[in-house]
Amino acid sequence: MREMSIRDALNEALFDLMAADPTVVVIGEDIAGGAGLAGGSELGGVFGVTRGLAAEFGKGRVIDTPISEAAFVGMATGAAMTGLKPVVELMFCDFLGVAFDQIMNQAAKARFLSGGRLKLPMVIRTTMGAGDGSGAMHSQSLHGLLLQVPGLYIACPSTPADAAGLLKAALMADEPVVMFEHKGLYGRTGPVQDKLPPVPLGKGRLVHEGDSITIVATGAMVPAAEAAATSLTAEGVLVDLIDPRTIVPLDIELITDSLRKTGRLLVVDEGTAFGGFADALVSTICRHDFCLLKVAPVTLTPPHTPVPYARTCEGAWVPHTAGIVAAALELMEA
Amino acid sequence: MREMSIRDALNEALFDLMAADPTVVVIGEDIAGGAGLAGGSELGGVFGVTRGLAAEFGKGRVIDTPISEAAFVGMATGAAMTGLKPVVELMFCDFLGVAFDQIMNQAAKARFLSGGRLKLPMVIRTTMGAGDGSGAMHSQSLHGLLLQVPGLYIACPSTPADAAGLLKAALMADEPVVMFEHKGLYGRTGPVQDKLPPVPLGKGRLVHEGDSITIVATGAMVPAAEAAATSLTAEGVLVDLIDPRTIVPLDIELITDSLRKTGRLLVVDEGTAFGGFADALVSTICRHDFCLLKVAPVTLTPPHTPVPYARTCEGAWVPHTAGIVAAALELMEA
Amino acid sequence: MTPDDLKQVFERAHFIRAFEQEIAAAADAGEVPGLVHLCLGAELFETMLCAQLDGPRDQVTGSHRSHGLALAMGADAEQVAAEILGRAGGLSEGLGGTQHLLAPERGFLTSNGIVGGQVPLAAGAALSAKTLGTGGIAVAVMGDGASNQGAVFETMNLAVSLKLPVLFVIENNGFGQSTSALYATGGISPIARARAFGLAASTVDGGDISGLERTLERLVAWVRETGSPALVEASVPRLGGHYHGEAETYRSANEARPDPLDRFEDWLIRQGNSAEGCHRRKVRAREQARGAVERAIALPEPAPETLEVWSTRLSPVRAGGAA
Amino acid sequence: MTPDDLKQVFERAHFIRAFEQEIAAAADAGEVPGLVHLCLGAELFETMLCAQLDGPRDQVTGSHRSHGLALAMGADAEQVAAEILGRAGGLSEGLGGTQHLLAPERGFLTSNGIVGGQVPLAAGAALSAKTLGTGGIAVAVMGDGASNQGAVFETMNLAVSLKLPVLFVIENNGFGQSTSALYATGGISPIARARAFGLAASTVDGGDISGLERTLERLVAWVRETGSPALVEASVPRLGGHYHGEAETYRSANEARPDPLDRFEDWLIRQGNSAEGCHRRKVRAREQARGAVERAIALPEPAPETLEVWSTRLSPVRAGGAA
Ligand SMILES: Cc1ncc(C[n+]2csc(CCOP(=O)(O)OP(=O)(O)O)c2C)c(N)n1
Ligand SMILES: Cc1ncc(C[n+]2csc(CCOP(=O)(O)OP(=O)(O)O)c2C)c(N)n1
Ligand SMILES: [Mg+2]
Ligand SMILES: [Mg+2]
Repeated sequence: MREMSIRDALNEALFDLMAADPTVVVIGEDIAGGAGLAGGSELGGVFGVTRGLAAEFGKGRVIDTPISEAAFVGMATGAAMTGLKPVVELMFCDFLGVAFDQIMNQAAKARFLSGGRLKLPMVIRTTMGAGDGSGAMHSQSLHGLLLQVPGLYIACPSTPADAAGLLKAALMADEPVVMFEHKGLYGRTGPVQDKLPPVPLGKGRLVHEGDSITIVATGAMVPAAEAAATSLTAEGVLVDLIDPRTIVPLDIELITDSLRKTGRLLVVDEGTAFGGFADALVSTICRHDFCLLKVAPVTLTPPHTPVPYARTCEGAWVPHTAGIVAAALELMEA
Repeated sequence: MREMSIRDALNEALFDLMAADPTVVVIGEDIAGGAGLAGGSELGGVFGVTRGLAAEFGKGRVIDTPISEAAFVGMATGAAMTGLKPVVELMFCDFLGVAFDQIMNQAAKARFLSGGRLKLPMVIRTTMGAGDGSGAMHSQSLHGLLLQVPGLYIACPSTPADAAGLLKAALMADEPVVMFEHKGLYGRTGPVQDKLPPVPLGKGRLVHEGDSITIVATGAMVPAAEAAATSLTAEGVLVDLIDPRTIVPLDIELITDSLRKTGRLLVVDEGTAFGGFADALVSTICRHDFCLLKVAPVTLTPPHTPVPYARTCEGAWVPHTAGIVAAALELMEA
Repeated sequence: MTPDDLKQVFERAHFIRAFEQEIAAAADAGEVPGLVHLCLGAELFETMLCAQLDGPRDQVTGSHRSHGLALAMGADAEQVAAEILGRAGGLSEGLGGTQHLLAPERGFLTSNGIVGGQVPLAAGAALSAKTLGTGGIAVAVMGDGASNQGAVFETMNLAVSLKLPVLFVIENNGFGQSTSALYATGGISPIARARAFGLAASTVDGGDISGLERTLERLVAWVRETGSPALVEASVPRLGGHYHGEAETYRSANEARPDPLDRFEDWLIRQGNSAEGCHRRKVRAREQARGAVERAIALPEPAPETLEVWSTRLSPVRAGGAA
Repeated sequence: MTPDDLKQVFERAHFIRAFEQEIAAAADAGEVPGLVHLCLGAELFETMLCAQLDGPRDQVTGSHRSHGLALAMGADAEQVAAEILGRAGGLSEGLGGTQHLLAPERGFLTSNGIVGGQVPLAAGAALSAKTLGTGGIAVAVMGDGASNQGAVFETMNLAVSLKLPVLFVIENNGFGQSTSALYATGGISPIARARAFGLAASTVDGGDISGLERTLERLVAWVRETGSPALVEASVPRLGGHYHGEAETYRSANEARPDPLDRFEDWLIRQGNSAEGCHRRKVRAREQARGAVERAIALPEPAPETLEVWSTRLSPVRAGGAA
C-alpha cells in the first residue's frame, strides 16, 4: 500500500485509463493549459489533476477548450455515443448551470431515449465545496441537484482510493457519471493499492464502526465526521459512519443494516438544507424502514442561503466536526 | 363569484397587473406572436395565456424574443434589478436547463449578494407535467429541482383563483418567483372572486377536510387527489387534502396541524421519485414532527425515469386517482 | 449525380412527403400520442443532404422536426413510424417519440426536443470521427430559430477552435414557431455570422436541385477532406403549420410558398423525363409510405413493463453495486 | 476631455492601480478570504470607459475581474475594499466578496463569478432604461474568454433583435486563464463577429489615450442616441497572473507587456505636463488607496448573525405567509 493524495490518485487513475484505452479522451478548460501559447510550460488543470497527461498522450486526447461548457459537455456526450470515453473537467460545479441542458436533457436521457441502444461511458469530473473563500458561485455543493435527474450516476469520493477507483468504474458504466471532487480534499492523503482498482458504483464504505448511532456523510463531511466519531467514542458514543461514495446508485442496504443496530440516523451533507441528498436519504429510510428508527432522524446541512464569502459567515455556514458531535450527542439524548 | 379556467384567470391577472403598473412587462417566445410578420393576427402565447396583451399594451411591454432563454431570463433578471417588474414565459419547464445559470446563480443569488439592496420583483411562468404525449423533453415536472436553489420562491397553482392570485402576489414579492403551471390544468375551471385577489405566498389551502389521513398534493395531483378523496370518503376514509400552493415557502404548519389529527401522511407529486418535493416534505416532517406520525409516511411519485412517450407507458408513469386511492387505503391498513 | 440518382432522389423525397402526410392522417385519427412537427417543404433538401452522407461513419443530429432526416439517412420507415405512433417495435420501443428519433446504426444519431440541443452532440460525433480516424463527418441540422441559441454559437466556435469535421446546417424556413427569422435573427445573415466564426459557409435554395447538388457536394467534401467545420443555410418553405394542426393565424394567407418538390418535378420534365415516370414514382412512394405507416399502426403499444425495465435500471437506490 | 479631465483620469487610474496593489498586499498578509483577480493593465481603459457614463442612470455589469470597474463607476473605495476583504461595512457586508461587487446606486449593477453571466443582466438594465425612458444605457464588460460563452452571443443577438441600448465591452487581454484568445476564439476577430450580429463595433488600444477618448465617446453616444447596441473590443495587457499569486508557468518570460499607465504618463509629459505633477498625482493616488484599504482592514468581520438574517428570510419552510 502506498500513500497518496486524492489529487495524485486521480491523476494516476487518468494516466492508467488513457494508457489502457486509446478511446479515453480528456476535455476541459486549461486541463493541458497554455493552449495557443508558445514558450511556457504545462498547467495541468486548475487543480493539477490532469497534469502531465498532455505531454504523455498529446493534445489530440487532452483537449483544452474555449470557455463554453454547454458545447463541450455536449461534445463529450456526443463523443460517448459514438465510440469515445470522455472524461470532462467542469472546473467548478457552480458552472453546471451553463451546461445544464446538455446534462439533464441530453446526457442523462440518451440511453433511455435510445431504448438502451446507446451507451454513454463518460464522466463529468467537477469540484464542490465551501471553505476557501471562493464565494457564492465557486463554492456550491450541487450533487443533490442531480439526484432529480434520472439517468445519471453521482459519485462523491472522500479518499484517494475511492476517488481513483470510482473514476475507473465510472468509465466502465453505461450511464454517464458525474463525480464531485471536494476542493478541500484534493490534498487529503490515504493508502491506495498498487493498481488503483475500480470501486463498484453503488457500494458504500463503512468508515468507522459502532452501534450507538449511524452517521451518513458525503465528501468533505466524511473526514469531519470521522473526527467527530473519534471524539464521540471518547464520550462513549460509538459511531457507525457510512460514506455512500455514490449517492446514485445509493447503497441503502449498508445504511439499513447499520440502523438495525443503532436505530439512530444522522445525515451530514454540504448540499442544500431542503430537497437535497440529506432529505432524499431521510425520506427513503422513513418510508421504507420507519420501524428501524428509534427516534426522529436528524440532518446537518448548511443553512438555506447562498454560500457567504466572509470567513466568519462561511465558517458558520459549513457544517464542522463540533457541530456533528453536538448533533450526535443531542440525537443520543432524544 | 365567476367561473373561469386557469388559462383565463392567468390572462385576466396579467391584464390587471399591466393595467395597474406601467413597469410590468411580459417577455417570452411567441407571447404576442407573429413578430416581424405582417398581415396575420396575434397568437397570444403557445398556451394562449398572454393573448390580447400586445394589442392592449403594445409590443414595447409584451416582448417577443428570439429562442434564447438564457439571454431573456437574464434580461428579465437585470430588468427586475433596475425598476421593471418582468413576467417571463418559459414555454416548458424542460427548458430550464438552457437558462439554468441565469436562474440559479443570477436571479436567485442577487438579493443575497447585494446584501438586500436589490429587490427582484419578477416571475418566471413556466409549464410542467406529463399526460399529453409530449415526450421526455416537454413533460417534466421540475419544480422540485428549484427547491435546492436558495433565493427562489416556487408556486404550483391548481385552481384558477390560486393561479391568478399567486401570480399577483409573486410580483409583489422581493424574491424572484418561479410559477409552474400544469399544462393539463389550463382548461380547469373554478370559481374566482371579481378582482382576482392576491394569494399570499407561503399559505397552503385545505382542499378537503377529514381526519383519517393527510394527503399533500401539488399541481395536477390536486384534482387527482380530490377525486381520490371523494372515493375514499365512500370507503369511510376521510381525507385532509392539502394543496401547499407554494412549495417554497412551504406552509408546514397547515400540514402538521393536519397530521396532529390524522397521524398518516401521503405525499402525491409529479416530480422526481428521489430528492424531489415529496422527499423534502417527508424528511422535514420526520425530522421535526416524528411523533405526529403513527405509521411510515408514503410518497406517490412517478418512477425514476425520463417521461416515456407511448400512451401506455406514459399512463403508467403519471400517478392517477386510482393509485392515490390504493396508496391511501394501504396506508390506512399500516 | 447521375440522372438515375436524381430520379431516386425524387422518389425518396416524395416518400418522405407521403410519409408525413400519412402521419398527419394518423394524428387526425387519434393514433399519435403527441403533436408532430412535419418536415413538409424540406424533403428535397434533406434527401439531397443525406445522399452525400455515409452513415454510420457519418452521423447526423436533428431538431424536433426530424422525421424526414431519419428516413433520408435510411432508418427503417416502419420503425420510424412506430416510434412516432408510440408503438412497440418503434426505434426505441415508443419511449422516445416524434421528437426523439434515434437511428445511430444508420447514421442518424438523434433528434431533439430542445431547440439547438442536438448541435453540441454533433461536435462529439465529429470528435469521435477525428480521434478514431474513421474519415466520417458529423452534421448538425437545425432551424433558423435554433441558430440563435447559445449552445449553437458555442459549438460553432468550438468546432473552429478544435478543428472538427462538422457541417452545420440551418434549414431556414423563415419561422421559429410564429416568429419571423428576420425579427429573431439580428445582423446581416446566418452566413455572415458563420463566416465571422471562421466557418466556410454557403447558402442554397432548397428547391434548386442543381444548386443543392453543387453546394452540398462541395461542403460535405470540404468538411471531410479538410477536417474543418462548415455551414450551409438552406432556404426551405414551411408548407404546413409549426406542428400539424396548428392554426397559423399569424401567417398571411397570400404568402407565396412554392413547393420544392413541384419545382424539382418541373426541372426533371424539362430535362426530358416523362411526366408519367414522375407520376409512377410518386404513386410508388405514396404506397410505400402508406404501407409503412399502416403496418406501424397495427403494432401494439408497448407494455408498461418496457418502463419497468428502465425504472429498475435507473433506480437511484440500490442494494448491491451497479458496476 | 479637457487637459484637467485627463489629469484626473490619470490620477483615478493610478488610484485603481494602487488599490489593486494594496489588495494584493493584503492578500499576501492573509487578510483576504479568497483569490483575487486584479485588473492590472486595464485601469486606464476602465477609467476612460466609466468617464463616459452617468450612473445610476447608466448601469455597468462586470466579470470576476471588476474591482477597477466598481471604483471607476464611483463606488466607495473603502466599501469596495471591505467587501473584497470580507468585512462588515463592505458593499454587501462581506457576503459577496471579490467576484460579487454590487454598487447599483453608483451605476455598477453587479460583477459576476460566472464567466459571461453578467452579460444578459446588462440587457435587462438596458430594457429598463428603454422602457422607463431614462435616457440611460447599459454596459456589459467581459473578457475575451467570456466572449465565447453562449449567453453572451445570445445577448448580442437579443439586443439587436429588441434594439436595446447596450454597449458590449470585450477587454481582450489575450488570455482566458491560461488559454490564448487566439486559440479559443475561432474566426476572424471579435469585431467581425459583432458586426455579423448586427452590432456597431470598434476596436481600441487600451493604452492609447486619444483612441480611447475618441472611440468610447463615439460608441457611448451612439448607443445613447440611437438606442441600439454596439461593441468595443479593447486590448489591455494582463500585467499579473490570472489571479494574484498565480505562477503563470504557461506564459513566456520575454512576452512584451507595455503598461498603459506608463504610456499615458509619457503622453501627458509629451503634451507639456510636468513629470513632477504626474508624480504628485501618483503619490496622492497611492496614499488614498492605502488609506481606503487600511481602513477596510481595520473593520471587523461580519458577525454570523448577518447570515442568520438571510437563512430566516430565505427559509423554505414557513409557518405563516411570506407576502
Ligand atoms: C430551448 C427551447 N426553446 C423553445 C422550444 C419550443 N420550440 C420548439 S420548436 C420552436 C421553433 C423552432 O424554430 P426553428 O429552429 O426555426 O425550427 P422550425 O420549427 O422552423 O423547423 C420552438 C420555439 C424548445 N423546444 N426548446
Ligand atoms: C462559466 C465559467 N467557466 C469557467 C470559469 C472559470 N474562469 C474564471 S475566469 C476564467 C477566464 C476568463 O477569461 P476572460 O473572460 O478572458 O477574462 P480575464 O480573466 O482574462 O479577465 C475562467 C475560465 C468561470 N468562472 N465561469
Ligand atoms: Mg424555422
Ligand atoms: Mg482575458
